[in-house]
Parts: sequence; structure tokens; C-alpha cells
Amino acid sequence: MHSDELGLSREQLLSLYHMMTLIRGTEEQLARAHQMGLVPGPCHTYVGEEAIAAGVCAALRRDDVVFSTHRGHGHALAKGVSPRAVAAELFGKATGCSQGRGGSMHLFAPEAGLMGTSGIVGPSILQGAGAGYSFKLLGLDRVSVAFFGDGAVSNGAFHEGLNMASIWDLPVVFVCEDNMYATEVPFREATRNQNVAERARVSYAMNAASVDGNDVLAVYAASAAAVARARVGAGPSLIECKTYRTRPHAEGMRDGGYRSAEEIDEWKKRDPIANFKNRLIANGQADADAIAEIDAEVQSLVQDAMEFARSSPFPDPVSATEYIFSAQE
Amino acid sequence: MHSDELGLSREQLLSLYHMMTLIRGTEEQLARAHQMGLVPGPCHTYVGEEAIAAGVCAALRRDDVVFSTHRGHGHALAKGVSPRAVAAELFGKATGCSQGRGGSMHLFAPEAGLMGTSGIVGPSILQGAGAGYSFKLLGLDRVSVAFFGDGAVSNGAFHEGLNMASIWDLPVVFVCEDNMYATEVPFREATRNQNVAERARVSYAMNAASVDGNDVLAVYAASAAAVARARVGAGPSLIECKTYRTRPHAEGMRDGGYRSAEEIDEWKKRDPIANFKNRLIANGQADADAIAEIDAEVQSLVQDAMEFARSSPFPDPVSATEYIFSAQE
Amino acid sequence: MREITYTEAAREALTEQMALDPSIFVVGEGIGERGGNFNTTLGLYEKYGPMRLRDTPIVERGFVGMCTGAAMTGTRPVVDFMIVDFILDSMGELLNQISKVQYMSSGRIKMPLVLRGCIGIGGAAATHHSGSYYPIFVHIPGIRVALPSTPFDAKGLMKTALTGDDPVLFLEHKLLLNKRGPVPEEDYRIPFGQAAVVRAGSDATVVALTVMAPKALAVCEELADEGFDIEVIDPRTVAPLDIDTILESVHKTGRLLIIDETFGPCGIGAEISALVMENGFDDLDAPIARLNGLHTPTPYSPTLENAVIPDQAAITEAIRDLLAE
Amino acid sequence: MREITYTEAAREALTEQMALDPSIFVVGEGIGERGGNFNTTLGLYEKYGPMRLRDTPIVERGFVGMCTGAAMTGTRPVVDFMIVDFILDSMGELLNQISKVQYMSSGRIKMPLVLRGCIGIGGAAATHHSGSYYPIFVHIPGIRVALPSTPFDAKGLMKTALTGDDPVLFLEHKLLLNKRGPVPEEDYRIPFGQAAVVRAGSDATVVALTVMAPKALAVCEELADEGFDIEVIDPRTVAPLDIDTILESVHKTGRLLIIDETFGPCGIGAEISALVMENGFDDLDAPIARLNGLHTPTPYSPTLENAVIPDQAAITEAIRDLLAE
Ligand SMILES: Cc1ncc(C[n+]2csc(CCOP(=O)(O)OP(=O)(O)O)c2C)c(N)n1
Ligand SMILES: Cc1ncc(C[n+]2csc(CCOP(=O)(O)OP(=O)(O)O)c2C)c(N)n1
Ligand SMILES: [Mg+2]
Ligand SMILES: [Mg+2]
Repeated sequence: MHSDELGLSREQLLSLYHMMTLIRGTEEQLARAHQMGLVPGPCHTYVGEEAIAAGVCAALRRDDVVFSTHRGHGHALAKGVSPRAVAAELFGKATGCSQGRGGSMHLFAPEAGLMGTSGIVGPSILQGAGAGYSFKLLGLDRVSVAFFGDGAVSNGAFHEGLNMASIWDLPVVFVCEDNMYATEVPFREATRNQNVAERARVSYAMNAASVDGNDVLAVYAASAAAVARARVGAGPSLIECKTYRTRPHAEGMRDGGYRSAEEIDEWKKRDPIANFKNRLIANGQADADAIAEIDAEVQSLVQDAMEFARSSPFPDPVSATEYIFSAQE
Repeated sequence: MHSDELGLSREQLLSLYHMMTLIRGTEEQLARAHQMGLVPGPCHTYVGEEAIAAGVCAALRRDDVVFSTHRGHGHALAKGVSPRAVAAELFGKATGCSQGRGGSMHLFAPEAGLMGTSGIVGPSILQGAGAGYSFKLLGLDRVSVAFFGDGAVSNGAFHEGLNMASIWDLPVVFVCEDNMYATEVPFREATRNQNVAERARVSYAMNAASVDGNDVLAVYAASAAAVARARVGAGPSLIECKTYRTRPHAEGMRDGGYRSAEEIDEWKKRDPIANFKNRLIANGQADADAIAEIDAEVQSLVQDAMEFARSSPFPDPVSATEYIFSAQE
Repeated sequence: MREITYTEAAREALTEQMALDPSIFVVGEGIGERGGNFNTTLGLYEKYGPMRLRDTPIVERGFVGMCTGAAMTGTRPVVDFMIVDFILDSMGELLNQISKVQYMSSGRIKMPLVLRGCIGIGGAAATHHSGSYYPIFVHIPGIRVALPSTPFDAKGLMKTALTGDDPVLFLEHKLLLNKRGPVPEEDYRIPFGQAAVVRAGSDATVVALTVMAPKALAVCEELADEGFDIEVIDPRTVAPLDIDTILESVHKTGRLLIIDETFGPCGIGAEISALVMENGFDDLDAPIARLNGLHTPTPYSPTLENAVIPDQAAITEAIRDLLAE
Repeated sequence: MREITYTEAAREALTEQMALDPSIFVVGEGIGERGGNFNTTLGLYEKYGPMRLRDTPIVERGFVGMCTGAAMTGTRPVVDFMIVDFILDSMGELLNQISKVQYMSSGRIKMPLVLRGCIGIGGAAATHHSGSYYPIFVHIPGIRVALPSTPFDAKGLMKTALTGDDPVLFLEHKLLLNKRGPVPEEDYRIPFGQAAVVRAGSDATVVALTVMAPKALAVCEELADEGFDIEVIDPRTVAPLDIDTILESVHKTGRLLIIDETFGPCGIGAEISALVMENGFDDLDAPIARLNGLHTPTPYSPTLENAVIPDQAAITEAIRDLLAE
């Protein structure tokens, strides 16, 4: 995918680089914090998959919405949630985006269009369809995105959600992050047809594309097209992104047995950030200085976020039962 | 489909005719009984669809198993449950195959391989796969059949069940009875791809066939092939049967609004029993006398069943709490 | 006051609110042109069209999950399950998503979602069409549960459901659907958590839920002829539960019986019994009693079906036993 | 006696039975070569192979429904949910199929199915990985529910589950998994419906479930130093529930507290309270008390998580209050 064809400005290209770097930097610090016991709960990183969140969300407006998964830090950051709010939430602090109620798998920031990451595999697909229903009913030109992994493809939610979005022409983009494994179960053992885009086209008559999920421009291009379709009422799309996570399923888990060191190394060579950086430089769209400047800026943002998370207070125990019901309570 | 190619004897052909006629005759009497208030609960007839149950079950052994739907009288009879046991169950009598616990939607006769009709749309698909798992694990050459309607195709159970049967090569035959409507909702509004066989092939890499569900020989041929495959361990199949119910969704329900009188009349002309009879006669495989003999035999079986049902006792109220748990209780 | 049926009353609330609030839409199987298996939406399709009366495929989990996302983004979905038994395929969405979204989002996302369906035993509907299940939703935090027993309550509770911001299970007993009763034409709401004392009395308190409320009332009217003066309370919502009204009554009568068609173990009667134990022990002149349907899957045959439901005789006996203690 | 962990004890029962009964197979996510997220099947794949340790896609409803059909046709499936919260997507199969097949088939089809998963709050697992849900399965007829609190019970109850013909939910509290305790090497079974009196006493009765049993025991040992002699009962199974042992104890002590980490409303404590009310009212010297976790979705942050669980201090206070009544 050539950036010129996409009509992206240098600024936009650098902002994609910025976002991927920010996700990577934040998560590497979160992983370290997890090792140090500062993240009390589970932590699933997105390392290696940053191009997807960055590419998809670059095609969205702030008032578009995203429904995410257990591996959702990247989606949150790309949708505009601050690294401070994400880090503080993982630290279990009152200043986190869920005020400490959620942790990694329950990041909520509706003001940024992040309608939740999820501890349960599947519902994002259905809820994403539902937001599309809202926008269509209300006559708004907002778009809804549902992220999910290859592990969700065999689940009934995939079948029911894609079908509803298709028959009702909902403004939804389904983004399948096929990183080849669900925890340790290979996608090839979970299905006899790993071609998710083909399945979307045949079984649900849905517009679908399959892209290199490690190529941020490819993801962006497919997303921009899908979002544009959805926005004008032309119905839903599915984007299948082939990618790989280079860290274990979750922090603290072993990463052996189910996949080879060679496979991991192979994919590390396809690192979405390094490759994009090289491309920018090779194409003359950025020089080493510009990159270094972004890297430094990101580093300070990340440092600030971690410091913020560390120094923030824990929530007041009495808040444990607040907000179960709406204000009328 | 030519009967000669199937290698069916005259006796076998007549037995298909006998079974379809028995289903029709029993259900017409049950419908009448329902009108007279003798069937206290709901009653979904299979009138117009008899070729499917007859054709599929003719390909099965008695120790093969069938998981059925809310429209299951035909499956029960074709699998060898007596008309007496079916009729008495619908009458709510102690002599019914479920001893009065079940009624139309809960016919159980495991001794005949009928593992239950169901008041819930969907589970038959999963349970059918599970019986296949049992047979495979135990090293038995028994085969499992799951019947379901077009209405179940959009349900998550279809997606999850077909996928599991496929990846584990289970000895299961999935029989989709596409009668064009789920209650009053047309299949064409429930999906953008009504080609269920194609979906089975593409999304689940499953062996699949689409047949005229009103042609008992076509159904039999596809079933025999699918059952043979399953029996030798070659994995599951799906058979899509295009058919039509010519009575309302359930007895006592209106039948207007959602479909035209012309459509119903059109399908009545494709009656599976009348057409098969004409073909038998035209091909010289039966004469009018042989047919009349079967018709008379069926009529007396049906009369006997209704009389049996009518004169049987209601279950003892104390039996209302029996069998909740196994004998160890 | 004019009399209309329970179904008409709930439908009137729905159509009035749909006229006022364009963000309300209904989903379900056959709730479009057909008007609902139980006429819950009869005539609405013509008024509001297919986007607001959305016939669905048979995907209970799917449309509940979809409506969750819709409720999170500015609309007010009404899920019409037809029969509440079908809700079970969507329990993950209900118990893990719908009930938790307001909490997890710290109140920034509301969940104005109404889920309705018929409950109860009757008509030889057998075990897949006779469930009630409401105690499950009382156990789980984050969901409101309304159990109207009269047309008046059906309209007033539906109005409250459709104007609040919490998820509400609105459960209609199938034997009540065609019952008629007085219903005001004007707009009114019945607050959740406000029991109705349907009969004042001083000798004992009977709490009766949904279809058991009119049944218990009838028995108590008969017993009044024998000189027994029984107070009958219909909680109308079980989440929240108006325990104060029950406690006040027990304070007066000293005796309590809870009648509920559905299962006893970990049911509403158990909860009320435990709450009165904890908050009104000294008021009790006799042990609190429960009368429930038998703890068994619902059988089909009329002789069996009748055996599992508390009937007039069983209610009468339970009240006599309570008075005799 | 040798000491092994709770997880090892349950796994020992499983592997012994798998050796004896070739119809047993396990399904779940990562229970094959990986040996289970919580080591529930560690080492079994090597012994019994992929047909008997079946890694699945993420299709909770699917594999529960599949195992239903398998249990109906001659095998004995064990569903390993990893975390019980994931069970919710399969509630239709559980409540409408598994619990009803024996009944609807008039006993001609058995349902020898074991469903296991971790329950409970701990480790900042947050709201999608901290559920318990067992009161729901006590409410519904047709399912057995085992809640082992010791390695000894884990093995003995698992053996019973794997040799009976009824569906059993076998729920393991995540904070108990690595607890060690004495476990006989020989084969033994603990009958369902038989509570354990884990501490005899005469001043009051404490019924404590799953993880609360060792917690309550520890508190009562401390209180013994102050001269309070508390009887502690662990029901071990809640369906069936051994109410007789509880009634006998209350007959002796006159006071009862039920401690359960999970939700109070329509919970096990409510049911026990109501049953003792009905069958032991005259034995009571004080109102029966319940101590439950707060009625809220489970929050993540340690300060919040700790606030929703009954801790040592809360247990101590509840017992003191009971004794003071
Ligand atoms: C319904 C449900 N079942 C099981 C789990 C446990 N679980 C958490 S993540 C995961 C694997 C998900 O795989 P995939 O969807 O491919 O996402 P990835 O982790 O690869 O990004 C599983 C099985 C869950 N969270 N929800
Ligand atoms: C889970 C569930 N949802 C809804 C229903 C109500 N219902 C009963 S039959 C039916 C239509 C089924 O259509 P289809 O599967 O095509 O079978 P057909 O009646 O056409 O034979 C519906 C919606 C049900 N029984 N189960
Ligand atoms: Mg994956
Ligand atoms: Mg149909």
C-alpha cells in the first residue's frame, strides 16, 4: 500500500507512527509494572499488533465508537484515551478511566468513544452491531467498530452479530485480529477455514477485506473504505487483519510449547513499528530527526503516565457499591 | 432421482410410502383432536414435509440416534416410535412415550433412538454433534442425526455445532428443513444467503448437499450417502432440504398475512406423498391395489392410535416429581 | 374507569412512550407486522415502521447483545422475548454485560433497556415454555424486575421501565394476559420498590407474587366470611423489593406466608423470610411459611401440570395452617 | 496422611476415574496438552490423548450442548470451564436441557455430566472473572452442586460426581486451589447432601460455604480462646443441601449465622434461613443472621475488591453480634 494513494499528509503519517509508538511504549512499561507487582490484575499486551488499532482508529471520528476485547489497551489509546487514564486504571487507581472498578479488561471511556474492553470473548461483536443500530435509527452518521480476535470467530456471537448487521445494513466495521492463537489454541485447530473474510462474504453477504495487520497503511486504507461505506449507509464490512502477538498471551504466563521460537522471531522481523519507520524514512516522508522527536515525546508521555499512575490514590472503599444503578436510585 | 439407481427394492419403496402416509394420517388426526380440545398443549404439524423424516430415517439403523425439533412428530414416527405412543403423549396420557411429561415438543423414546423433540430452537444441533462425539470416542459405528429448521440457521448453535463436528470429524448428519419460514418470519429476511449447503461447505469445510425436500428418494439418496460417510469415519455432512409446511405454524394459529394462498397452493401441488405415489404407479413399482392396501393399513393404525390415546389414563399426579434425578436419588 | 386487558395496558404504555420518545425500538420474533405472539405490539408496526419494530431471526443472545450496545449509545431498546424461557440463551449478555455496564463505566454509560416476556405455568405449555426465573435476577445485582399482576400495574410499571435509565425485566404471567381491569387513560407511573397492599387485614400477612396475587386475594375474601382478616401484599417489583411494607404488615399481624408459583429454593420467599427474620423477628407469632410450586421441571399433562401449581385448596390450607400455628 | 493440594486432589480423582472408565472425556479451552489454565488436567493429555482431553474453540454454549448429547448417548463428559463466569453463555443448555433430560425422558436417559470451573473473588480478576452463581443452580431443579473447601472434599466429591448419573456442577474457589491438606491415597467418595461439622461447638452455629469455611474456622478457633464455643458446618454440597445437620446443630446452639462470599439476595443463606425458620423456629434464641459479600459487580482495585468480601473482622463481628443477641 503506497501512502501517496491514500492521500495522507506527512502529519497524518507521523501521527500513525506516534500512536503505534505510544501504544508500544505504554505497554512495555505496563508489562514491567506488572512484573513489579504494580498491576494487581491480569494484563494482556498488544505488542506486535499496534498497526491495527492505530490504522482503524485513524479512520474514525471522536464520536464514532469502539467495542473492544481483553486485549484492549491499544484500542483505548488509539481511540484517544490518555495513557494516564489507562495506566492508572491498570494500577487500580481512582484516577483510572474506570475509577479502579475495571482494570485492563474493563477500560471505559465513553467520552472518547471507547465503550469498553471486555473480559468475555464475543460480546463486542454484538454490542458493536447494536451501536450501529442506534446510529441508524437516530439518523446519525456515526460509525461503530467491533474488535475481536480469531478466538471469537467460532463463537456464536460472531455468527449472530455479523448476520444481524448484514440483514439490517448497519453502519458497523468488524475488525478481526487474527494473531493465529486463542491463548494457546491455534486458529487452524479451531476451524477448517481460517479465511474469515471469505466466510463473511459467503455466509453473511458482507463486504470484506483481508489485510496485512502489521502494515498500518493497509489497515488504514481498508478501514477508511469500510468506515466511509458505513457512514453513508452502505452497510457493514469485515476487515480481517493477519497479525501476531510477540509477547505471551498475558503477562506472567509461559510462552512455550504451543509455538516455536522461530515463529516468534519471524514475526518480530515484521514489526509494524520498525517497518513503518523504515518506510517513512525510505520514502523521504520523515527523517531520523523527526522520528527521534516523536520517540522522545512518546517516552515522556509514557513516563508521565506511569508516574501519574504510581502517585495516584487508590479508590475509596465506599465507592465499591456506587453506580450499580442510574442516578434515579 | 431414479429409484433404480438407489437400488431400493419394491418393498423398501413401499415402506417409504407407508411411512409418509402414516405420518400424514397421524398428524391429520392429531390436528383434528387438537381442534376438539383433546390435545391440551401446542401441536406443530409436519404436513407437507414428510419426505424428509421418511427419507432420512430410512437410511438409519435402529441404534442410530435422532435429535429433533418442535416439529418432531414425523421424526419420531419415522425413527420407529409407535403412533400409539406419539398420540397418547399429545393427549397427555400416561401411556405416551414421555408418560405425559412432555407433549408434542418433548417426545422421548431412546429405545427407538429418538433422543427428544425440543421446545427450544437450536440445541438439537449441538446434542447431535455430542452423540457423534460419544460414538467416535467409544469406537462405535453408530450415526447421529440433528434435524433443525431454517429458523435455526442464524442461531449461534448452528455455527458452533457445525464447526465442532467439522474440526473433530464427528459421525453426524445435519438435516436442515428449510420450509421458508420461521413461524411467520421468511428465511429471506433472516439471512442474506439462504444457500445453507454452500455456507456449510465454505464456512465449515463440511460435505453438503442441497435436495428437493419433497422428493423422498432424493432425500433418501443424500442421507444414505451422508450416513455411509459418517459410519466409516469420514466425518459429518449437511443436507439442506427445501420444503414447505402446508398447515399453519401451529394448530390453532392463523395462517394469513405472511404468505399467499397461491404460494400454499403451489406447494400443495408438490405434495411429497401424492407425487411419490404417482411415480410408483407410473414406474410400475406399485399398482393401485398395493397403494390402497397400504392406505387402509395406515388408516387402521392411525385409528387404533387415536383410540388408544383417547382411552388411556391420565398420569397419576404423584408422578409429577418422579425422575428429576437418577435412581441413586 | 374504563377497563382494558393486561396486555392492552402494557401496550398502551409502550405506544404512548414510543410516540413521545423516538429512541425507543422493539426487537423480537414476530413483533413486527404480526404484532407479537401475545399481541404485545399489535398495531404498532403500522405506526412506527420496521426500524422501530424489528422482527429478528431466532438469535436471542444476538439481539440481546445487540440491544446492549444500542442502549449504550443513545437508544432505548425493548426486547420482546415472547416467552421468558428463551432468555436463557442470552444469560451471558444479561448477567455479565447489561447488569454491569453502568457500574463498570462509573455511571457514564446508562442502560435504558427493557426486556419483557411471558412467564408461568399454564395451558400445557410444558417445560420449555413455563419458566419464571425471576429469582435469578434478584440474586444478581444491577437489574430491576417488575412482576405486574393487574392491568393497572402493567401500564404503570411499563411506563416507569420505559422512562428510567436502568435495565428492567418486565415479566407478564401468561394467565393474566387477558384479564381486564380499570386503567386510567392519563399518564402515570408506579415507582419501583413500592408494594401494593391489595387487601388490608390484621390476622396474618400473605405476600403473593404475580399470578398468585389475584389467587390469594380470592381465597382471602372467602376466608373473610369465616371471620379471618388477612392482609394481602403484592410486591409488584422484586428488585427492588419493598420489604418495609411487608415488615410493617408483619408487625401488625405477627404471621407471614409467601406464595409464589415458581421454585422455592433460593427463591423470593426465601429472601423475604430471611429479611423478616433479620428485621422483624420479635414481631413473629409463628414461623414464616412459604408456598411454592413443586421443585420440578414443568410437566405437560393437565393432571401433572395442575399438581405442580399451588391451587386454591393449597393456598387455603397454607393460610389455615399459618393461623393455627 | 500425605498432603496434596486441592487441585491435585481433584485431578487425582479425575485421572483415577479416567483410568477406570473409558467413557470419561474432558472438554475445555487449553485442557489438552497445556493441562488447563489451573492445572486441572496437567499430565492427563499424555496419558489419555486428544479424544479424551479435547481442546475446544471458545464456544461455551457449543461444547456444553455437545456434551449434553454425549452424556445422553453413553459417555461421561467433564466440561472444564476454567472460570465459571464463562458458563453463562451456556445457561440455556444447562437450565433447559441438562437439568431436564432425565425428567422428560422419564428416567430412560441419564445425564452423567460434570461441569467444573473456578469461582470466587480474588487476585483483582474483576467482574468477568469473579462470579460464583451457585444459588442459581440451587433454585433450578435437576442439577447437583458441589462446593469443596478442602483437598479431602475435592477428591471425595469429584469421585462421587464422576460415578453418579446426575449432572454435577463442581465449583472450585480460586483461592483454595493451592491449599494443601491430607488426602487418602485410596478410593473414597463423599455422598452428596452430607455436611461436614468441621468444628463442634455449643454456643452458636456458623454455616460457611466454600472459601468461607476455612476463614470461619480460623475465626472460631480464635474466639475459642475467649471462651466462645462455635460449631462450624460446611455443607459441601448445596444441591442437595443437608439441612438436617444444620437443624440438629441449631437445636443445640439456638443461634445461626450463614457466611457466604457470594450475593445475599435469593442466595444460600436465604434458603437456609427460611428452612430453619420453617423447621426449627422454636429452637431459635436469636434471629438467624447472614453475612454475604456486597451486592455489587466485583470491582478490580484491591481496595475495592477487599471491600466487597467478608473478611476476618467482619466474620468476627457477625459472630459477636449473634452471640450478643
Ligand atoms: C467466553 C469466554 N471464554 C473464555 C475466555 C478465556 N479467554 C480469555 S482470552 C482467550 C483467548 C482469546 O483469543 P482471541 O480471541 O484470538 O484473542 P487474542 O487473545 O489472541 O488477542 C480466552 C479463551 C473468555 N475470556 N471468555
Ligand atoms: C430459542 C427459541 N426461540 C424462540 C422460539 C419460538 N419458536 C418456536 S418455533 C419457531 C420458529 C422455528 O422456525 P424453524 O426453525 O424454521 O422451524 P419450522 O417451524 O419452520 O419447522 C420459533 C421462533 C423457540 N422455540 N426457541
Ligand atoms: Mg488470537
Ligand atoms: Mg422453518
